[in-house]
Amino acid sequence: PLEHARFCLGLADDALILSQRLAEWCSRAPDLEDDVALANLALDLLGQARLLLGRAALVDPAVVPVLPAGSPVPAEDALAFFRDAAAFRNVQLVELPNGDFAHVIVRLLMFSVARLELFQQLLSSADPVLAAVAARGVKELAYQRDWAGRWFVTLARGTSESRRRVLAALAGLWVHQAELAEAYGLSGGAVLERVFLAGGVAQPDSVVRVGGRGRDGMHTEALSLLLAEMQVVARAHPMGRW
Amino acid sequence: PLEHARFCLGLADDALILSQRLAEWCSRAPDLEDDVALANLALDLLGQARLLLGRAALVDPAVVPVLPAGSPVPAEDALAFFRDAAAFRNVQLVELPNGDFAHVIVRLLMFSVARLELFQQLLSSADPVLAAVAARGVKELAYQRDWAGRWFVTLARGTSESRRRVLAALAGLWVHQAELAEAYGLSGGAVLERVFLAGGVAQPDSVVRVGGRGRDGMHTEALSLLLAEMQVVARAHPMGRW
Amino acid sequence: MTTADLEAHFDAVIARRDRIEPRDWMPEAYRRTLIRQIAQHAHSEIIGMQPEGNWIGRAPSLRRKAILLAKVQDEAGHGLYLYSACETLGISRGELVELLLGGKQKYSSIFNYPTLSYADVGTIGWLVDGAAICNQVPLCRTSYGPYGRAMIRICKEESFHQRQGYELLMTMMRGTEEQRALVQESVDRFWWPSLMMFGPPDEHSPNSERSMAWGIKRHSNDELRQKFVDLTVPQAEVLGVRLPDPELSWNAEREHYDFGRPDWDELSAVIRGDGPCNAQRLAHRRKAHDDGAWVREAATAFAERGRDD
Amino acid sequence: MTTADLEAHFDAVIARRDRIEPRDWMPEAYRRTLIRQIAQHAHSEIIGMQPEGNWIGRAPSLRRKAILLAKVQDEAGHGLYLYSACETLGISRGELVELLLGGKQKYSSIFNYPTLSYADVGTIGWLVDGAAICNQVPLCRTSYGPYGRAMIRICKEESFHQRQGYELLMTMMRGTEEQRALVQESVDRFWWPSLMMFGPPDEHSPNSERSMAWGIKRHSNDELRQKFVDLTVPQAEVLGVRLPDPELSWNAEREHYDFGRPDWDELSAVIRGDGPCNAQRLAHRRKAHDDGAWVREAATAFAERGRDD
Repeated sequence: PLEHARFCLGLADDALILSQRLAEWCSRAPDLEDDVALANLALDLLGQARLLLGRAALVDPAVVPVLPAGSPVPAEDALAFFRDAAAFRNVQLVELPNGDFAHVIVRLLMFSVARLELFQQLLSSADPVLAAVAARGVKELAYQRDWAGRWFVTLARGTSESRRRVLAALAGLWVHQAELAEAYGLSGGAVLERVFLAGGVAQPDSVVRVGGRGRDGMHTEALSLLLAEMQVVARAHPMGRW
Repeated sequence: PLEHARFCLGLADDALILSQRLAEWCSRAPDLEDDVALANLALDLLGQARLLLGRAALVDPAVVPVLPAGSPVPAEDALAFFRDAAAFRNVQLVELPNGDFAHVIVRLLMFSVARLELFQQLLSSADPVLAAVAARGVKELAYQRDWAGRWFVTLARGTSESRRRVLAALAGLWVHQAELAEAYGLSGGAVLERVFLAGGVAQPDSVVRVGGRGRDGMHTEALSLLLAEMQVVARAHPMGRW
Repeated sequence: MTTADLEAHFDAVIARRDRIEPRDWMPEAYRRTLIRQIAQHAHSEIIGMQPEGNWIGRAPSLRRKAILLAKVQDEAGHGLYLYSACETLGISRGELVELLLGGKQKYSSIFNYPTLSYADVGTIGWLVDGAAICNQVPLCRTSYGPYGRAMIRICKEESFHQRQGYELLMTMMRGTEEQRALVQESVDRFWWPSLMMFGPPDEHSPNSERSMAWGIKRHSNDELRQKFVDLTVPQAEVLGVRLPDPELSWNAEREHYDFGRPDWDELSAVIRGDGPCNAQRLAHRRKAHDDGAWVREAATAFAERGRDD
Repeated sequence: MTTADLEAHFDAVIARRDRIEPRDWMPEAYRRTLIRQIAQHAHSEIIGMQPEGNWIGRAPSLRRKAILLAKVQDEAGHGLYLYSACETLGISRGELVELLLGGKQKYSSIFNYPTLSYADVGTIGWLVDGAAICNQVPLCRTSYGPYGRAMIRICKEESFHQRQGYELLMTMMRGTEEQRALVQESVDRFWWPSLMMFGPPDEHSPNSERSMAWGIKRHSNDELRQKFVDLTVPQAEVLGVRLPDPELSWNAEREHYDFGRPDWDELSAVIRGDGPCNAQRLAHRRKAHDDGAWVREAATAFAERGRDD
């Protein structure tokens, strides 16, 4: 159960933290349609996070931070708002600060491809809850992948400026691909290869980077700052009802 | 004493919050010399804030937030780290998010001119502690004003780009001049007029703005976000020793 | 048909409270008034994303985060319908956005007030969406078809948002002492600005009469304001908050609540641009627009290339 | 004088451990080695502002905020002296900055590790500044005058920083259980990277020998590393933290501590650019530089105009 709770927690934290980053885009997208789409993706991931946090808490209640006696805070919120950075298990990719629109597209593409592949396997998970989460998730992630993939190609083939930016985003984010692929057991990059081909972009060389893994609680400097904002109201009211 | 504690608290919070904004510049200034200078100004204001917070706490201990029994957190830190935004008494000018270098220069110029004038009066305050704070502060503020004033003229007369930026910063910040002048009892703008003249810049029209005053606890959306970062570690360890 | 015939037909449609449709002839002043009103409404949805969006990152529970995010997303959606409705009058979204960014068209002044605590999310739902609904329900029967139909959909969603806001405040009132204080403080800030959402008093609302004659508006500002107060006071009692108006009291004769006079100078100042957040809201919108320019250009270039291939 | 005479004079100055001054003749390779070393040192001070600067905004007491801000300011000051010292060798600060931003010159690899809690501020003071001091104290007697004199001032301030860092950790260890855990976790992360600050083992340090012959360096990497370990282990005991090296033990025969082998592959990776924060640190520096370009241009234009007037 400990192992399984950790597994759920890693998947939950990835969704939660990326959802937080996507929500930062709110009212800042290039066009209204993109604003709607990004909020949609953030909502999908938030939904996945809530189900998976709940599952982790049920499988192994010891993962849930202890709150003052009588606190009405539910397990999913105790996990989201009362853990410190080192207790988060998300991959580093999802916590990196937002960059430009090319950055969010490349990150979403990498993430959704890896997560979709794993969720497809989880459809036949022995844990029925996880299988149900996966059943819903595969649709969401396929949409996410398609949306990001279309934008990737559009930017890669749009103007010289958009191509420059998408290549820069890819160069910056690709160093996190190895950690992502390991966390998700990504078997191959066939989907990515196809998107890169459609965009006329060469797949970057893989890099072995020093810096630990988010699944072990090792994070970048960005996560604690993200949490400072995300958790501030909840922590100010440990006995609060919302 | 209540009145006097509030007076000290307002002056303390102005220094504390502007110091926090100045410290955000650290490692981001246009040149190393400016990095050193900005850190210096931040340190001066932080020093003023500490003395004034201490004074407010002594004059009226009721202003200090109550911490758990046995907490070793000193009064100055209880005031800095355990008050919510609405309990801060700083003018709105100091809490606004950082902009470009022209923004920091214009803000510092407006602030130091007003504060220096008040501190000169406080030299003869009936409160000997306040008089001592003022005695030290006038030197610091004169330096701050001169530094900001020189940069203001340099930017106003530098390139068309720097002039454009300094005018934009002035236009954006000047709406906060009325609140500042009221809080500091600024009698006239002689110093500012001279700096504007030297820069070949027309003093903007004064604006009466809706939006309450920081001295009454009314703030902009920026303050609570600033505090989320500033207070996060202290609040996570209410029994901590540092 | 002569212009006089067209006008007679238009007037007849208005008189029998039927809808004018995009392809129908309409007086130029009607078209201009509608553009101004629908655009202002659309802009309000878009600018209105900011004050609430400010708290998505800090929502204190995941359930509330999802609710708030979905709500702000709905506002973007409302902006989309309304810009579409406005485009049927022969103006493009791009032009409308330029008018907003250039300060040539307004948005609802309420969004020039800051959000200072999470309680504001609830208060905006309860009071601001509440006032918006009072304004908008009659617009579902407005004389211009596309606008009326957009309003039907929007009002349905707004009612949902209003209930969610009220429910947040209810939950907070059942929470800790600090939470109750947050709710009261928030209501104290938003009450008067909400009353001002109905616009200046009727005697100072020069465009109202014509809009009513054209069936664009169905009720006067003061009628709607009264209706809002009458609806809201009992809700405040159930909630357990005090509305910050000492003159507020039931008038058994009128069968309405009497209430104090909003600070109309404040409203004028905010409309003029001197509200607490006018500059911030427009700067935020302009930055998003400017930051996105290269993306829109890329999308256009890509689409054109696709057509060539 | 012939080149041979000049060289003989230079060698004699070095041999009697005297200083070479900017106007003295020096071999080109000596000059190049010095530029590389001083520049790397200056860059390290500047990049080193980032990991600690990351926590100024979140310092948990005002006293600690002042200490940390003053320390990071000192680092900027050290950068200034060192760039000045380097400029005496005939290269400008602007050129050096370009070499840093272009990845042509390095900075200390330790700053490519992230700071993840406030305890890291203490640990950097204790271990990182401690290691730097071991490296730098001998440099006060380095053969190049301006560098040696800069190092004297820097070492004094670094010792002060080191004591402040240790004192922070001491205070945290006397605090709560959570605080002690933060200290331990931080030491676990920084111990091995600190050992690597002395560079690769002597057998893989190709430039060391020549630098020692020239009196630029006075001790080998491994000697300095051993000295650091010998100094630090007793301090760790006083502090009450465990150093994360099972092989660490006193060797009575050698009268030194034995210790494990750092992961030299990790050091190579970090030097190559694949450390946790290399890209972030350089991008931060580059952004500050680019964002400041218009200011530097304005200052230049203003100064030139002043000269014309």
